Amino acid sequence: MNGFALETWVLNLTWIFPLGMALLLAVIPSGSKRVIRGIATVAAGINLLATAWLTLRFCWAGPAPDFGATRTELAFAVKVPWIPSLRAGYYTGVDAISMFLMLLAAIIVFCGTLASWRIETRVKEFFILLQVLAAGTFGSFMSFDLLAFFFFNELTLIPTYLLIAMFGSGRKEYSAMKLTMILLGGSGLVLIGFLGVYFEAGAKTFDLLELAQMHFDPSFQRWAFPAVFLGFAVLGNLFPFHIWSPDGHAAAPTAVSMFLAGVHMKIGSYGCLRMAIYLLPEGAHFWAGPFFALAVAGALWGALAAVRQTDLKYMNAYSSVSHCALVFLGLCALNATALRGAVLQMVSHGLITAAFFCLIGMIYERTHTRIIAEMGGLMRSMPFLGVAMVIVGFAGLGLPGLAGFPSELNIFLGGFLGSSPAIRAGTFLAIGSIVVAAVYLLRGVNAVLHGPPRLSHAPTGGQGRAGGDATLVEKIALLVLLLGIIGMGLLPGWMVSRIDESLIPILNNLNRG
Amino acid sequence: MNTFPVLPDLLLLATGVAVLVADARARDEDGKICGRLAAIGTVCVLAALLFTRSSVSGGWSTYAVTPQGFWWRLIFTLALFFTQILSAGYFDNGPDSVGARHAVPPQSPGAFHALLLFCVLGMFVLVSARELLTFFLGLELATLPLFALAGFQSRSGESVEAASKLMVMAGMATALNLFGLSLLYGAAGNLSFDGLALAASRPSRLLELGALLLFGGIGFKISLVPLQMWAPDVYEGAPTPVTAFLSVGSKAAGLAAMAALFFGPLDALRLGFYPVFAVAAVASMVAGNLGAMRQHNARRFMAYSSIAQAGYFLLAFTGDSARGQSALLFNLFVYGAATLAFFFALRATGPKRVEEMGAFRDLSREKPGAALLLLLSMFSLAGIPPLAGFLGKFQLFSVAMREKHYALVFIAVANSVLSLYYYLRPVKEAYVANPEFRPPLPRLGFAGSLPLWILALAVVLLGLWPGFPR
Amino acid sequence: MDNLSLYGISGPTRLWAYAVLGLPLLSFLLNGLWLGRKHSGASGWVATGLMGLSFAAAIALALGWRSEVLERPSLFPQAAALAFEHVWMPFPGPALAAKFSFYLDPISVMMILIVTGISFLVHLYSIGTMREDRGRGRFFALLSFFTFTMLGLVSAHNIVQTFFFWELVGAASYLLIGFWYEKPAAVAAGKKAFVITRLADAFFLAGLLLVGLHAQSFDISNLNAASTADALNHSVVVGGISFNLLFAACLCLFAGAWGKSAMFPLHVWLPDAMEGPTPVSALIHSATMVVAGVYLTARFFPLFSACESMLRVVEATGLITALFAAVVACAQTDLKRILAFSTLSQLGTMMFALGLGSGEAGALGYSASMFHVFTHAFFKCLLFLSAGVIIHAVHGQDLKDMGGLRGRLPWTYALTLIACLAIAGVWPFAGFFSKDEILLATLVNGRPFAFTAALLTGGITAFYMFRYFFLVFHGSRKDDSQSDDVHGESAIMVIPMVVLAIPSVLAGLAKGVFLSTVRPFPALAEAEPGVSSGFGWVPFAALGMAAFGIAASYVLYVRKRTAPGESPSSPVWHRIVARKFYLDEAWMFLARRVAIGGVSRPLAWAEKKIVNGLFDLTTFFIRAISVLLSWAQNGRLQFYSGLSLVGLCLLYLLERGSP
Amino acid sequence: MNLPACLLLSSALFALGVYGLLTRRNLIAVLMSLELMVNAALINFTAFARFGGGDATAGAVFPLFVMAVTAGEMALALGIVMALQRWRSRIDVDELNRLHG
Amino acid sequence: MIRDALFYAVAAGILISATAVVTLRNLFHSALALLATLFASAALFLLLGAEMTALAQVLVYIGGILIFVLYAVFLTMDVGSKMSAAGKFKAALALPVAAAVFALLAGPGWRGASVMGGGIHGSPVQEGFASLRALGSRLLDPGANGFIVPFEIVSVLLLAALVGALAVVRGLDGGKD
Repeated sequence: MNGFALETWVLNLTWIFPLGMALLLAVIPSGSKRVIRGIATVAAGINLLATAWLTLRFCWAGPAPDFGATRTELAFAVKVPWIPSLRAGYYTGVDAISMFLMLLAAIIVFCGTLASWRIETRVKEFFILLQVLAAGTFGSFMSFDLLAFFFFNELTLIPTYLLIAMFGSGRKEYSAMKLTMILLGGSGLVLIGFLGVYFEAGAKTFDLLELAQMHFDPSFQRWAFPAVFLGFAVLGNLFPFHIWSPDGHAAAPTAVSMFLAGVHMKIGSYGCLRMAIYLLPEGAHFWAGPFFALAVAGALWGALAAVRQTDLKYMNAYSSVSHCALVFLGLCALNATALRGAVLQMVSHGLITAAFFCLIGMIYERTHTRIIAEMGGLMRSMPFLGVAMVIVGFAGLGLPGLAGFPSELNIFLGGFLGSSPAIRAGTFLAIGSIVVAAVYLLRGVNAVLHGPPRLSHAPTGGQGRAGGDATLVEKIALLVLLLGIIGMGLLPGWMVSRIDESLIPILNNLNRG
Repeated sequence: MNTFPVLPDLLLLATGVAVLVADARARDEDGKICGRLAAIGTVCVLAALLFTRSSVSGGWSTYAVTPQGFWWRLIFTLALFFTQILSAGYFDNGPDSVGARHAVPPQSPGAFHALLLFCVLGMFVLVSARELLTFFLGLELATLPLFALAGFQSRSGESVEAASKLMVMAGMATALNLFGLSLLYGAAGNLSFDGLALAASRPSRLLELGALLLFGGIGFKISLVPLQMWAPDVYEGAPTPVTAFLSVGSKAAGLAAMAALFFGPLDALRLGFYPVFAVAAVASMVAGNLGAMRQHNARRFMAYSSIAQAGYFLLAFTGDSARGQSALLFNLFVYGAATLAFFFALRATGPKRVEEMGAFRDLSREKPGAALLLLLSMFSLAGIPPLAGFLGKFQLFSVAMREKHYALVFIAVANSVLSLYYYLRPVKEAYVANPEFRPPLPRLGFAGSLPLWILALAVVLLGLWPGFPR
Repeated sequence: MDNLSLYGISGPTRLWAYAVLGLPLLSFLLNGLWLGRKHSGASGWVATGLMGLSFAAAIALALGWRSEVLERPSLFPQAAALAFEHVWMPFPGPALAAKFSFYLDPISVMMILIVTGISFLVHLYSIGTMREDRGRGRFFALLSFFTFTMLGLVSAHNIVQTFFFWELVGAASYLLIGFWYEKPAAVAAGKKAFVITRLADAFFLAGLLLVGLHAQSFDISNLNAASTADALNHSVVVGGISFNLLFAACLCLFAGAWGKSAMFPLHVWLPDAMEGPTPVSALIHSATMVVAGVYLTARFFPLFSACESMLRVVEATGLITALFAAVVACAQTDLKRILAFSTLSQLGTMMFALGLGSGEAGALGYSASMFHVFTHAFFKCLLFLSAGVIIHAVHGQDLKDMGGLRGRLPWTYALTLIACLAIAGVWPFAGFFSKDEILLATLVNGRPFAFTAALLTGGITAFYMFRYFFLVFHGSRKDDSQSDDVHGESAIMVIPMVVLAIPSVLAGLAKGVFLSTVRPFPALAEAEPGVSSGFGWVPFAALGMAAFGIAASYVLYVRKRTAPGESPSSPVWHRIVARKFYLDEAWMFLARRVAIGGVSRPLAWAEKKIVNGLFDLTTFFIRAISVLLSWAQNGRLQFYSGLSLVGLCLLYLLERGSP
Repeated sequence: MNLPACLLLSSALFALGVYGLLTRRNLIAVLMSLELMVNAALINFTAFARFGGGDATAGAVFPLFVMAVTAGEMALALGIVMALQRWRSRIDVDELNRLHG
Repeated sequence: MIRDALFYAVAAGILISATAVVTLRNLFHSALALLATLFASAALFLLLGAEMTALAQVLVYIGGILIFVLYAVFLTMDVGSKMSAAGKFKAALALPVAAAVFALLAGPGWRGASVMGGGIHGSPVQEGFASLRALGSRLLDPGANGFIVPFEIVSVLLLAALVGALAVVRGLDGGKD
């Protein structure tokens, strides 16, 4: 293992380190909550810094990846044999897509950790599980071996279930169970697809990049593609497989909602792009139409359903359905612009929805309600949270200058570039979802922040538990997210160029058939 | 004539006899000596196994120690060992469920250990058999003591009921086996596996029927549909260590028998038997998974789980024999570790016979280690990465997938998904449910918690470095 | 498609361009992040100062542009230049990129001057009105933010940039309308404004993407090139419906303008937007943002004029809005709503002028429209500012509660009169000239119906403006008891009004310059003189209508002292007009009953019961089987044995049955 | 007397055993039915040994072992029946249904 | 010919007595019927030329197993008492199952074996294949074809069975005392 660059070590440590921290937390007595919180926060912070550093190295100083027509070099790659009998390897590395998603994950884990400072019961278990969750996510995004990817992806399942069931609210057990079952169902489909790909390729390797060079039989692709794609789409929140998400989000504690909607779903859409479309391009061409239709339906369905929600978390959950549908819209349009838009949308939606869930959690801690009708006039008592919520709301409805806009612009442009009039018409319909987004987001923002203040939860003054504005910790969490949202909204250009490079192999595969 | 390779078998026999002798002599002590003797003997067997690992016996036409056999024997011996640990102290305070009602003097564990040892000896015979008679005797020796073990707490109604049911169903299975063996004999003209293999190369209906009857008879041991129905009742009624042994050791023995026949002399028949294997596998998965959903009794729950797992195991028989055998063995280790882990976690909830899932309630606060073990065990059984259960199932699925049995794999995967629904229930009790008042649980101590950690490590590490069996 | 290369402006002037944009942004950041919370007293002055600097920079920029571009013959006809251009996000495709640019051509320079100038004055004025408001830091931050985004909008040479700032302008408007966020009506109005314009913007976005894709560029000069229209001009069939893509794309683009400029029937948000602070109404909802729609239409005039039916749509929309709003204004009693409808009416006028025709004659309408944008900005802003003083003075904005304020507010009285005369189109005030040009353009383009409607609108405008004027300042005072309480006119509020009054009177002088420089088609500049000959009677007709309107108003409200507002005896048509033809109610019905009740509610139900229900049904089914299995496991040994044997028999059949 | 006849006989005996297994309510009677089934297998072995013409001695040896095993099984069964007797007054298999579900 | 007649007589005896075993309501009678069946089987073995098997049948089965059965019968109930009859429903269900099992087993046996006729693997009749001498040499032969190992194993099995039976019964008395 000698001879790897520092970056490679750091990259692989991003998933090993949280696991180590989880072990460290495990031996700390559960009574010392402050220490536990501190360690968790520092760990998440270190990981964020490490990931940010990696991103910088990747974008500006990293070895320029050589994207030839046939072979893709990953940055910071390492490949060692793992299960020789299956020819599975531990193969990690990053390209732009995974790098940005890792950065997103690091941001959200960090902010989620900060947002969870108010948890008082079973603090130790909470942060251990959160660290495991982080490890699984980082591992997923950096794995370029199908089996290792699957391992890491599933590693997130156990902590997710426990975090919701243990720390959630409302119908937490039902929701946690529903979420776990449906997600596992998706994973099952993925597994079948992976097995199919593996054996179709002669059971020689699980290496994604090698597999991607194989020309699979089109008839095989036609059944394997929907298995892999739908399997991931379940996680990626594609209508009508989204049913796990609203209940799951509503029941989950703040950090987990942030994580689920912000990062976890992205593993799904990432898988759709990286595994399904990359490996099975002809299947993708064959199935793009139906899935595109689902995406359009989801964009409108989620948005319209969000309008009627009374619970803020449900509202945001359905908004996620709508926004994730846009990711799939981009994926199914199968061209450079749309795919890039989809990747951008993954990142931007991750940031936005995490920020929104973060805010909802903070507001809930002060008002003890998430019902929209029971709130009002919070702008006066909590101006910081209020302003943040307005910004996040605007970002959610795709206001230019904030993260949502560049991605939607790319997706819609990509949709119009689509091959058939039906695709273009569908894109046109999907644009309608941004109007509905304005309706429900402004409704939410208005009802919560504006209007006369409600006496029932009038501020009790000061920054603290009961009423007041955000504490320092919460402010940091929100500011990091807002910085991401605004930064990405204003300067998407540098991300775009790197993403375009990373999409080249996928597009090559798509254009091959 | 080299007796060295059968050293473990002989040691096992010697230990069994020694335990009996000790039991007879050490009347006034409470029999701890028997348990210790048995454990020491088992460790010796383990050592001998490892020591003789590479040696292959020859000479007997009836009995042969093969490299493949090493892994089977290892599984049996480990199951035995953990069952012995699990049973330590189990009989000290009298039979468990009735213990509260009647003050019963402690029961001698000598017979218990001896029976276990003989049972494992039977399993050894089973995997070493080279002809049908020895095979049959091994199967019987691996089964007969189980009646007594299941009914060991003969004062407990459940225990005896379990023993009776086991006895009758096993009797029926024996009858089926015998009839099947007779047909095989008829078809082959002799009892040796080689002769049988020769006969199997030109299948006849006689042979097929014989094989099917044996499939049924052996299926009984692995609680395979349609002979699975005894399992829930017996698992629930039997003493907990016996239940653990039934679900690990006995099932492994059944699979060994199945493998000995269908990867052995009847290999040529396997292709034609695919529908039987597939349907039995699917039916077992469905019956086990759906049946487990409503169970509240922990051991009954495990019975259904083991039925479902039997279905997955059967996938190994739908493909290539070398891969199938290796997948089977690997998954047995994995399954065994996870199942034993469950029973150890169950024991950590108290010394008494524990009936309900509620026993796990709030375990995560009182005994985080045991709760973690339970968690790992359940997720491993459900086949969730990165735990060992995933790779186990993955290999089984691969065997079927390699032969392009897509529908079968699809159903198996779907079932595997479904299974998480009930595997989560103990976890939910341990981690999620609200605490209720309970007397504090006894401390396990280092020695008590050591097997827990070993099993936990096995469940995790087997999933990450599945370096055997090759 | 070749990318038209534009003249890049020289260094110093470019710096001015950065300053014009940067100073309001700086003001926003300063106020928003720092001053607004701790030193909100200073925030107004800082913001006003920076805005003044921005205005100065704008003047410098305009001068630079004039000397560098306008007076350079080679560049003259088009008079377009780029101050700077940075790629914001490239797209795959030859020249397809979203860019951040600063475009200088006659109309953008005009808009930059209007926006910075009026913004500066409104900032100054706001120091007075917002003196006692807690949120003044936030107010100035947002006002500066609006100015910045509006400047970004008008200076865009890339349609993505246009859209970018287009949306931001809307957001700023939303925030400023709902500035008093504890006032439910204001908040609701902000949301209404945003959602309705958003609806239009969705089409705008679709349109710009369509057009951009066919032009292979997002640069406006490329979009306006004839080749773009050619590329678009073909039929498309979607779902059995065939339509011309050029028309559809232009319609989508125009939809954006439709919403932003509050054309009928999307106008309903504008009157409600008056719930915001008066300076906001003055800046955003009269002089600048609402004009953006007209500006956008003018921007794409070359493209639109390639499609005759598109121009008809523009014309019809403008005309209907102009007339409709004028009529409705006559029956309103809310001070600011009257002004709002008057704005609508004027916007309609500007709009239809753009749709009069293509080619040379159409260019006349274009110039006239832009000229009206210019003049209207001053007097309408002045009207709003004076209304602000009035409202400030009497703590109310209902005409029914007013009267006889002439004595108390002498400055305001005089300035309002000027503005009213200007808007009524009385010579020699600014409005006369611009309206005159528009009337002329209708005739030149041979659109008598438009001419008649415009003339009628002018008359009605004069009527309701003077109704407003008379009812506020003449007659008797309604609430003497509160007289001590009444605020007077503070200098800081009057000064900006006075400054605005000057161009309200004199802006007509710029007519010559306008008609010669503000041209849509560079190539036709030489053919300009002589078109308006033969229509010398038009100004007199317009003046006559104005005089008639004023006179009617005088008779009704000064002589007869008719009470404004509804009374039981009012005729039905009065009520209908006063209720704005029930269009708000219609929209409400559409939104509440149709969109939410008819679509969203059943959908949410389906989500809950069908989509989720399917999952629950599956679980129920599985549980049912589970119960069945549990029942089969009945503890009976012989049942078990029997079942096992039957199962074995079945397995045998299966084995035999399969090949 | 030939092989098919013997097989037919053993099958019939086995089926009778099955009938008993499924219908007899007394546990001992059930065990007796099982003996019938085992005996059917023994007939098979012997018949195959006699008529099969292969390793006939092996076929004759097998029943001897089976008898031994059955003897052991019966011994165990006796123990369990006694235990059951202690617990239930009648050893009725239909009453062995406390464990179910 | 006589052998055939004898065979059919013995077969009839087996079946009739077996029917009695599974239908008689008196358990003791049932046990006696089993005795008859086993004897008839022994006769069949004799007919088939397997003297040692027949001998073992008489000695081990009848002398050993049946004694266990009778012991159990005596132990558990009054000799004269009747079992409650099998329910009609149960019988109605069991009959088709038994028939199906018969069809399952007899089908291939009938067809397969009749096709093969006598002597599947060589000459059909080998007198003395089950003589004491033949069996003894095979049983105690440690060589290639011997059954010495099973012989050892079955002894362990019997030991285990006895230990098990004792353990169960001893447990009833409350452990060892």
